[in-house]
Amino acid sequence: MGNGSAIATETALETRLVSKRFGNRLVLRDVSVSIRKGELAVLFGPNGAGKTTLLRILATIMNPTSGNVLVTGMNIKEDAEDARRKIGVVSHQTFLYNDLTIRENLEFYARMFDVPHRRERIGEVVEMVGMTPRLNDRIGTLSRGMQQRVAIARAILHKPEILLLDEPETGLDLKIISVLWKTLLGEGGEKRTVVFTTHDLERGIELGDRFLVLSRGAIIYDSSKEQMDVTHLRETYDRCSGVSV
Amino acid sequence: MEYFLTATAIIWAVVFGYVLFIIGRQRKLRQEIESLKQLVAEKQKNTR
Amino acid sequence: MKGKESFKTAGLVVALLLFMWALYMIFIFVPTEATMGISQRIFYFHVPLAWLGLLGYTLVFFGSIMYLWKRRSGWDNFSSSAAELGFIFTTLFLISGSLWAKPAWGVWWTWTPRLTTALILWFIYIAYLTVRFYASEKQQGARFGAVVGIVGFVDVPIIAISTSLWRSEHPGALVFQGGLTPEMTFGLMVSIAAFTVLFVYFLAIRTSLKQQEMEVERLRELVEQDQ
Amino acid sequence: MSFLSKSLAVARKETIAELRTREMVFAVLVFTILVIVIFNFTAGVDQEVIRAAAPGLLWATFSFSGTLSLNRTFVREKENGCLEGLMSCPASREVIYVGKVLSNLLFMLVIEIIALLVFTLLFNIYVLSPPLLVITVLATFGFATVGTLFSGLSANTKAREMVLPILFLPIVLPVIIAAVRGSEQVLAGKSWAGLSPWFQLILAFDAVLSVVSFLVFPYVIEE
Repeated sequence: MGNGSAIATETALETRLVSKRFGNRLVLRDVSVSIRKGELAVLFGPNGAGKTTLLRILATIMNPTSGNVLVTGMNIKEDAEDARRKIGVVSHQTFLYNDLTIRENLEFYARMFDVPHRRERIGEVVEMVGMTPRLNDRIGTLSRGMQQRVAIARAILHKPEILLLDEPETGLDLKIISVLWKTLLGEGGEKRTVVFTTHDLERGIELGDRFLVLSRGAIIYDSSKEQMDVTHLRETYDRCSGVSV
Repeated sequence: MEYFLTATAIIWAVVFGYVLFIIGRQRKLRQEIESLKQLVAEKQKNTR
Repeated sequence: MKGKESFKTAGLVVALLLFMWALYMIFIFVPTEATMGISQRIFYFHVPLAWLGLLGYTLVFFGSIMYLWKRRSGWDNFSSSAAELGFIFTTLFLISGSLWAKPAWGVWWTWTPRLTTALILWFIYIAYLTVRFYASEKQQGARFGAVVGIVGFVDVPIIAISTSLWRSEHPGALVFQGGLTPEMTFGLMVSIAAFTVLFVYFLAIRTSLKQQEMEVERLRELVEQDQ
Repeated sequence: MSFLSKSLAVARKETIAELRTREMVFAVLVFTILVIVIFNFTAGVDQEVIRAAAPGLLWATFSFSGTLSLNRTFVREKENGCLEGLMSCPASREVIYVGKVLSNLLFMLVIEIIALLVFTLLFNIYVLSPPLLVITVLATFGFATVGTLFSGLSANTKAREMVLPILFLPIVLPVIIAAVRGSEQVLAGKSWAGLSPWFQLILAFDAVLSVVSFLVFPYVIEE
């Protein structure tokens, strides 16, 4: 896990020997990674490798069977609520209520996240994803792409330091994808820490500056951009995705 | 009188049936564990 | 492992001996009750069965709390075994109650507070077993079962109060009209002891069977892996 | 204070969504009124018979319409993975529980009050008296606390709609018994004092079961 930077940078997200068991199936095996502040970590892995499970554990939606997760140094077992304040989640599901309008959905989440100056903030994020004209439309009446834009707005509503993205690009057109990254990465000059999962190797290499490969619940590759050997990464990835298909 | 005997018989039958069920299950499980343990041992030999 | 085996055998022997003794007491030793005759002897099954139904759910409750606290599957095996046994014995209690009601009151079922409470307890046992059955995976079933185990248990006394309030006109102590003779009390005690030992023995065996089932699954997982 | 305000936010969101679609309250209300109308044909027009059977019918209807509406409460959370979104919020699981209890209580009460009105109109029995309303509110609170817990549980099982009544009805039986008996007393013109054992029973149930349900709810939605 050692990497080149001489200055000890702050750790944003850390897992220590995290395992998750569903019945007799071990979905994650002793996963230990630490992600530095401002890093954009890409989590590769074939379907069923445990990517979503790991992300759900990081988002404190799911409890690990054993091991610890630290969010900016806070153990999520003790400070779950404070940890959640620092995290924003975008998954392939939007987490939005079909029967509520964009404004109502965002208002609800703003209340849940104790967002100050709700109205202004909602106006801001909706503007960022370009959904202002539809503010009073019900989610159910929007197209999938538009819903995903609102989901992005929802995730950054409380200005999280860390973003967890679970296959955020699947099913989206290029325009929305550019909105996604523009919105997610920076706001007010601050660079966010991002963990995102994908099974698209090329796209991941293009975007990330830290690469992890998860196979059968274990991390089998971990490297920063500077030290990365593209062929080695490709081989590792092909090997694990070839086996499990 | 016959009610008393019926009650006794039913209770006996159920208890007895449960014992049989347990014995049967126990036997089956023991065999299964044995055979599985052998399989695991074989596999470990092969992988080495 | 060997000590465990001999312990189990000893348990079986004790349970059987006690059971024989109880049967002797019930069939021969105890005096026949004057007004109800032989059928009153169902009483010596009836009361222990009721006790086992309650004991079963108490153990389910205890095991459920321990499971949610410690998350050891052993506790779940314990409480689900207790529920299974409690369900069986509560069923027997309802049957014996019915077989007693017929000669005593001329009907197969009466809504006495005790029978009614037992009937609802029986339904709660069913709820417990249903939830486990329909859970989408095993650990979830264990968790859901534990929740029902806890909620159901705290509800039982309230159910008992409500049924007795509901039927307050009913002669609750009908069984004991003439009071119990010392022989009767002694016979009842032996019977309760016998049934309890049997229950504990069954519970131990059933729990260990469930542990072995998990062992089988674990081994199977090992075998199927990487193939 | 944040606990309560977030619970209210959950209840608020439920209420807005329900007001917009009206799917649950509407369907359950139609069901309830239909049951009352069918009862009319079975009981005939004999005022005595109706008076004797009314409390039982009323609470049987409320129990079934209660399960019907409770079955819906977690359906909305399942679409678009909302429950996960809710769980990623900085609020304890209990907040979700309290919010849901409040909204369920509100929906059930709305249905019941309308049903009581219909009942009064159709059968010429004055069921909208203050003691009966108190009984209704207290008993419905009991329904909502236990029902919210079990609807969260059954929503995660393989046979959702089937599991809830099997769980819910035996547990709330003391409340049903007390509510029926209490309503009988009210219709017979008894004073408040005569009702006190039934009030006590419902209150005991509400107190014990709400605390226990509150405590175990997190185990129902965690993974």
